Amino acid sequence: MLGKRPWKMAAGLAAISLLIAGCGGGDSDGESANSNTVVIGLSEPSDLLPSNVTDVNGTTILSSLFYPLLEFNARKEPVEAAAQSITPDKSNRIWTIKLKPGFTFHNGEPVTSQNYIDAWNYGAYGPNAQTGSNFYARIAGYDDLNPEDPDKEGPQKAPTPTTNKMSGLKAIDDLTLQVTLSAPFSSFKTVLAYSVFYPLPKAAFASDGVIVEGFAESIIGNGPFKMVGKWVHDDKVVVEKVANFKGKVPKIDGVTWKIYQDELTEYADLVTGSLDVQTSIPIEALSSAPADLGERFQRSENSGFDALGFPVYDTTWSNPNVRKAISMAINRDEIAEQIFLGSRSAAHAFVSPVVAGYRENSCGEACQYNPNKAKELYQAGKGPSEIKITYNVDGGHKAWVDATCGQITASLGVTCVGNPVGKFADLQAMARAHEPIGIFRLSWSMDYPLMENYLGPLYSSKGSSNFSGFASAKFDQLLKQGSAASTPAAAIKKWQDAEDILVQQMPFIPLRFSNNVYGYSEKVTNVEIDLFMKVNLYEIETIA
Amino acid sequence: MTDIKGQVDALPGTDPRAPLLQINDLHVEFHTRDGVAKAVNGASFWLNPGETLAILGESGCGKSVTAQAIMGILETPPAHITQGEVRYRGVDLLKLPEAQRRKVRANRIAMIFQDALSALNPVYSVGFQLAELFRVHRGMSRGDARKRAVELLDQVRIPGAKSRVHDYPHQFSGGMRQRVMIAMALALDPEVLIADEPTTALDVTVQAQIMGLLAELRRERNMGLVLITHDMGVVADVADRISVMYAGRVVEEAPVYDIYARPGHPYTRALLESIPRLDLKGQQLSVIQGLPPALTDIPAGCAFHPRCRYAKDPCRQDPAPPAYSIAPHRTARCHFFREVLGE
Amino acid sequence: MSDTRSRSLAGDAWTDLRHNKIFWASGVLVALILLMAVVPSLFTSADPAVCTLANQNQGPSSTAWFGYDFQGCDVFARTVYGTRDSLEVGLLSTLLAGVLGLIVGMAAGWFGGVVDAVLSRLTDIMLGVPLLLAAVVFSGRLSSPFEDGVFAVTLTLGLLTWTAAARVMRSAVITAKSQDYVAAARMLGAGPARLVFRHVLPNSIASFIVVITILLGTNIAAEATLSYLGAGLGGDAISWGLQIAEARNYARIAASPLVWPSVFLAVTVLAFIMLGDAIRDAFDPKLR
Amino acid sequence: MFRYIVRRLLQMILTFFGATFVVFALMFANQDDPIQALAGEKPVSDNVRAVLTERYHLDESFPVQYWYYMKGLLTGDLGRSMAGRDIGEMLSGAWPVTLKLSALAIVVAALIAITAGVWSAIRRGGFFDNSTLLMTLLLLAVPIVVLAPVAQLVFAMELRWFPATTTARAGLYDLLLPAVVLACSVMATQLRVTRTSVVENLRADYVRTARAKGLTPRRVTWVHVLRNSLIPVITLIGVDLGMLMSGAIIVEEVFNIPGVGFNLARGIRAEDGPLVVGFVSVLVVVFLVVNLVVDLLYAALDPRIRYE
Amino acid sequence: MSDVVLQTRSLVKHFKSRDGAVRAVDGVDLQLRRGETLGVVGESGCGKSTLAKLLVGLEKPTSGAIAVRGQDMVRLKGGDLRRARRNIQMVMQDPYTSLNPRMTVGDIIGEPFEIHSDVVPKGKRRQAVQDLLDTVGLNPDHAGRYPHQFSGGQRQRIGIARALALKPEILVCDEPVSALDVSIQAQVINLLERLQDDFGLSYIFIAHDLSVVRHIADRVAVMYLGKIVEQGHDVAIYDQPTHPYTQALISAVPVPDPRLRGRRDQIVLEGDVPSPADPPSGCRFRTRCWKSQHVCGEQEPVLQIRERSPHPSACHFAEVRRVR
Repeated sequence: MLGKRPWKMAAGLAAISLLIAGCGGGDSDGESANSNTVVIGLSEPSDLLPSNVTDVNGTTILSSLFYPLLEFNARKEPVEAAAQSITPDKSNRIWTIKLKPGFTFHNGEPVTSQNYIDAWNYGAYGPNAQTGSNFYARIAGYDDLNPEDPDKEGPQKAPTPTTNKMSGLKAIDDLTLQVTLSAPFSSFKTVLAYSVFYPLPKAAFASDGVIVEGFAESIIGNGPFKMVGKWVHDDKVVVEKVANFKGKVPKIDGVTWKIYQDELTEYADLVTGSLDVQTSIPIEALSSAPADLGERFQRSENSGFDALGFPVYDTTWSNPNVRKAISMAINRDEIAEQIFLGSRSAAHAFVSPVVAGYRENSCGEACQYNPNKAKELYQAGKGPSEIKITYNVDGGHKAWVDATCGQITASLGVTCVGNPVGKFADLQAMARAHEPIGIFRLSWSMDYPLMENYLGPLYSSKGSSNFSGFASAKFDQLLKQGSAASTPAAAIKKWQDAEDILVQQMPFIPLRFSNNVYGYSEKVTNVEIDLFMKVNLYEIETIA
Repeated sequence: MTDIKGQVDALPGTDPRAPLLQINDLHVEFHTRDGVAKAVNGASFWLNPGETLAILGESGCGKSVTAQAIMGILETPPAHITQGEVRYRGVDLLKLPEAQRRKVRANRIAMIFQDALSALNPVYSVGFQLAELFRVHRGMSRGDARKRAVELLDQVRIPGAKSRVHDYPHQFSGGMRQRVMIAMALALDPEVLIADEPTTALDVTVQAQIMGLLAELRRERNMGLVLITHDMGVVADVADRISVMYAGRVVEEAPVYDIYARPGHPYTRALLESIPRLDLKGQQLSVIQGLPPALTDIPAGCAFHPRCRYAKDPCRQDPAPPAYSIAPHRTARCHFFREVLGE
Repeated sequence: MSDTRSRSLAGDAWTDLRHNKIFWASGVLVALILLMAVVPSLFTSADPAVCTLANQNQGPSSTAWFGYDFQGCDVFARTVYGTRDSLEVGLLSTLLAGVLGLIVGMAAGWFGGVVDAVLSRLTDIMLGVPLLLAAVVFSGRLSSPFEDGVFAVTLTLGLLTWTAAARVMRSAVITAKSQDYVAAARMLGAGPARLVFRHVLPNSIASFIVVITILLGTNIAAEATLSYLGAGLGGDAISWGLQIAEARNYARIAASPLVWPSVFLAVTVLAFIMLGDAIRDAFDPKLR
Repeated sequence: MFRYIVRRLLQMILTFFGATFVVFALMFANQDDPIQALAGEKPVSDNVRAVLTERYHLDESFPVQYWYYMKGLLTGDLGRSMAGRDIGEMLSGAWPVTLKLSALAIVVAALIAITAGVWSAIRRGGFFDNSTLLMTLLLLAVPIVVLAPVAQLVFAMELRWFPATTTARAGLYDLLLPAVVLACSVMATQLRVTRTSVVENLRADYVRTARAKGLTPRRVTWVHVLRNSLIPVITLIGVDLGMLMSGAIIVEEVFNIPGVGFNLARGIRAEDGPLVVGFVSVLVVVFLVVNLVVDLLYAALDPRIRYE
Repeated sequence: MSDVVLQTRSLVKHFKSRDGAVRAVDGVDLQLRRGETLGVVGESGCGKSTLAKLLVGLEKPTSGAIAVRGQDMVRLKGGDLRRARRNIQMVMQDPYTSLNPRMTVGDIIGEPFEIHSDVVPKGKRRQAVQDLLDTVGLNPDHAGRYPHQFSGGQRQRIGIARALALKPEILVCDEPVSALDVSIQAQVINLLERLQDDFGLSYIFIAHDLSVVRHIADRVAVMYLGKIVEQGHDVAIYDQPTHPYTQALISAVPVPDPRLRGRRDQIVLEGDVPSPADPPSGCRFRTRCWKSQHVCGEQEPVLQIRERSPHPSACHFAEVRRVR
């Protein structure tokens, strides 16, 4: 009877739940066994479809699966990879890309120029909402695929585009691709190294402009490695070497991209040997890293740039001298050394040293620590007696913000507190809404090595990451002129002029450039991390 | 059943001529927050096979503690047996190692308790609790033990024993539960049964059933029965001899007929008088003034003296009155037992 | 001795407590902690907000007893000053949780039936709401007028931690309301208010007090968890939780900034739990 | 009994809807800019924003959003996360490991708590009792944010007894360290309750009977007393199991376990309404089922309890 | 009429339970006169405690009427009910649980004055409490103590003092001495008798101890399974019981006289009391009755004076039998 022996049921239920919990126990990861493969740590990428990938994790994984049109050599110069040549016409508007022959996708399809056109059109098509779509914006016809919403974020829907093909893309033949830009851009070649410009095989498309369901889970690329199995979310992506790869051939047989939620956790695995490479060791672990890793703890430069921004729309901060005073009140070296333990270096310019056109100390006296001068300027400019620095708590910024505040307090004799918000989006929303946000933090890392990639998004009046409200017509114009300049050198000249405007206005104050601080296990050698925080997969080797 | 008994080793030093059970000058103290509570202060009595000894007294007089001391189930601490002997067939149980002591329990001396509902483990079937005895003490198989359990339930006249063996204590009525308790106590065929207020929680009609059953079983097995109770009526019906306890001492000991006819201690006398009686209807009941003493603060001399109408100076001073032999087989701890008897 | 003077349970409890060593020990400790919260400057002359990177991770010295932390702040000063916000969060959130738990538990236990069913389901739902979610919501919505986030964190913890107290209270009330003395009072004509507040409540509060004092401890500690999750205190707040959340990252370099706030927290929790035990015992006349 | 279960299941449905509503409301209140949250610090173009806003009904009012969600839910569609992943799949990926982890944690906690609780109850006032009291209070005071990394540091990185991290496919041994850390958060109360309960039961009359039966102290304690004492402990374990499943956020992060807590944290931070509501709803259901099982276990432990 | 202070008519109380209605009290008619003690005896489960609760209003009757001095208690509401209730108070069985352990004795006894604030003016309450303590034979100085500091008998006195505070005419005593020791029991019984004389109280005295009831009661009602099976003056019930149940009950009471051992007419009943949720048809005692015949299952015997029963008895075969 059911009623008489309820415990039997309960016991049964309990047993079942224990079974569920207990069974299916553990296959251990055998990846780091004696094979010629490496385990590299990163975080869960938001996506793996190239046009929808803008985060470093996604691009890192994609770099193993795809072979880019071009890449950068040690001197940061573009070098053709999958492309035979990339040449502009005289106006720098029409670019002709010739592909090297013989490349195939992992499924055997030959790589043709149409593969590139299909992929880019998909990425640019507005309704597909690809996060990398901005990168195609210079291509003619992009606007047709992204008609303007008449009331921005209002109730009306954006009109459906009339076409899903950019007029600026043309396949001359199987291996030749012609790209027409909507405006001249002498540095367009540099841009093409970015991951959104990877091709997609025919197999990726279910029909015209529609990606096969689940394609992102098992990407088919044209790179030196192909995926083994599917993307195991929050766990790993396994790739193995492609046989007879036509391009540069890596020395390892495969990579397990192991996904971590937390860098300290990742570091624990690195130390215990469960992980071969950690590209970014968190500051919390830096002080013990030399002892833990010895020679296997390394540094190299990367493109990261940290700054503080002022809400220039707020009258409190409208005086450039006050902004300059804050800048001079900060001892960048001390923070770089003591808080970041050398994982950052003091910045005295508005663009990273990794790009052509960088001038050391372009910021001049405004970025030099000078508490006395700072105080003078601050008092003269009637700066506020209370300062807050808004930052997002999820990024580990508290330590340096507190230290910075400490320095400002010490230098200027004002109160300074950190103002944490949940995440960067909150900070951004506050800035957009012109809420009293105070000084706020900002970081940038480049997508392609051009000064413009720093200046445009951060400081131009329509810059996608310009939250300060800074708008200078002259700056915008110089930027435009730079892009339209006939040679990269001429472009750089204009951009440097633009940077000088920033030095006068100081809507942002440069703080630090970042460095890769990475470590690797005893199993691997020749580990290099590039400007984009990616492991150089062609150089890394395992020790037998 | 005797064949099973043979499996229990005889205790070393057993003297077949000694009384079945003899308690000598037993002292038990409890260490509490309020001080040392002297629960038993020199209790002495004996028991012969086939005899029923009633230990009579009000709550807190130490009768239950005495019983538990005999069984060796007092919680120590807080309880401490500071002095005295508990001799079973001449062997002082208090000096036995715990392992041997354990074998005496249930095998030789068994006990039943007042409230069978709480004395039985609520979460095991009565069958389990009965069978447990055979499994632990006799090493029987599960099935055999279960069979014996059914037999036992039959012996204590539980109808439908075979099916009821699976039932839990709460599914039995009060009387039936007490029968289960009795079955449990008699399972290993002990020679002494201590029944601590076995019927207090029961209705009179059920009480009659249980007392009848107990008497019958005692006769059948020639057991010695120690009946602990406060009910003078029940005692009059079944006891051979009576020990009256007050404040941890046996104040009077006598054959049952004598004690009802002529109590030898003022306390016994007062107890008898306070029972409502037909001929006194409409009158005030005779009462014992005051309260029993706190065990932490027992009066000097005769512990009963503050409530005693015979009390004179010697009663108020130590030492307490000795056990005067007032008649053959009768003792009373009262300096003035003659006055009490003579009135 | 004559005790004809009309006495109250509270008065008697106090008389009893005066002779209780544990009460005095924990009471003095709690008083000290409270004093530290109210007037931290009595305990240290250092300014906890002044941090000099030059002192980073320096060991204990006569000026800074517990040494300096990663930011070069005086760990002792910060621990002392951290008492205030930690206690504020702990006490206020426990107060809120206590009041909610008391009301819900009493209502569910006393009324039974539909009220009980609804409130019990509500308790279930609350148990399912992740702490982090509520913390994020409240810190996002409420922190602006109260910059340091004490209000938001308090509200979060208070609103999410009352369930245990409510459950305990409910079962205690159910037990207490079926007692004979409640029936006796009802028979005398006592109204529901009297029955609840005079008879049921005093007799069901004991285990509630225990749960609440433990909750106080866990809530002070939970502030650390929230800080770690990024939904804790902010602004110029100094608290043990923040200290712990930060210092745990550098535990391998300098343990002192992690150890001391943890010790303070543990001692505080211990003191309150002991105090709670003593008070509970004092309000039980049987234990006197 | 059957009717009781049916009634409980019906209540469960109501609770389930209540929970989805509350959580959805909280998520709605928390909604600032999930699209930007998704993109991190990189800018989002207006077009992408517009499309995603429409896809996830982000510009709709609360009732409409809730309606869309419930409509999907009732047709068995848990929706997609903001990152475009199928929430049903995410659930089935995250639940097993969390269940395993929390079950292991509960087993560890219960084993230790019950053993130590019984021990200190038997020897109350003794050294063991007092030191466990102190230990449990310390455990209570040290937050898991400290405990987890310290345990990882000591037992994984220094002593190398356990792996430093695990994965979704972790075996029981791999999960042991995080489970122990998790267990610490609930062990203290369980131990206290066990102790109190055993102390109470040791005073019970049936213990006297058991001893009068000549049973060994061990048998009296572990057979007779324990089962009676377990009832309040079981209740607590039920509640704790629910708390462990949702409260594993930190442990899951530190030990890199992609379970429920981790997904919840991610969803909350990303303002990912459907994701969070999906996870919490399942959480509540599991919690209620656990409670039901606990109640049935009561009846198993105590034959006096019968449900109607 | 004026002599009757309490009267019940067809009083019924059914409790809902899993197995249907439990008929705890199933049609009870009682009358209590001024200054009289009505003893109600019966074994556990017979409904006597439920009856007590019904009388003092702790339970609402399923049907029937309770009249206190002619006023129907069941219909009264609000202030009238509260005032009427003062007239009938109860002394509870268990002196350990019926006193709030967290209130002082003074507060416990004074509580009725706080509830019915018009009875004694505020300033005089303390005095009134001390008077009450004195009345029940407790030291008035002990008003500040807590219940656990008193012995069982003293606590029962506290319970009595509380019940007396509102100067009721009727006291329902539900097993007031069954938890007490013999010597203490006598003290409490004496106290109750003295109070009855002093204040002209009427008692409903519920007990399972027949000797106590016999000592104190003027009239006795015997209950079995929710019904009164026999009723009459104490002498009639004890010396000339006519209902088999009464006879069995009385015969089972042990007599404190060893000389009578084996000489008494002892009727040992078989089996247990049937469940009140499913009582036997007809006469409820028939399942255990040695006189039971076919008619007993068919027809329920009415409580009335019968041919061979000079007082009301609910047995078809009522007949006097001396059982001691």
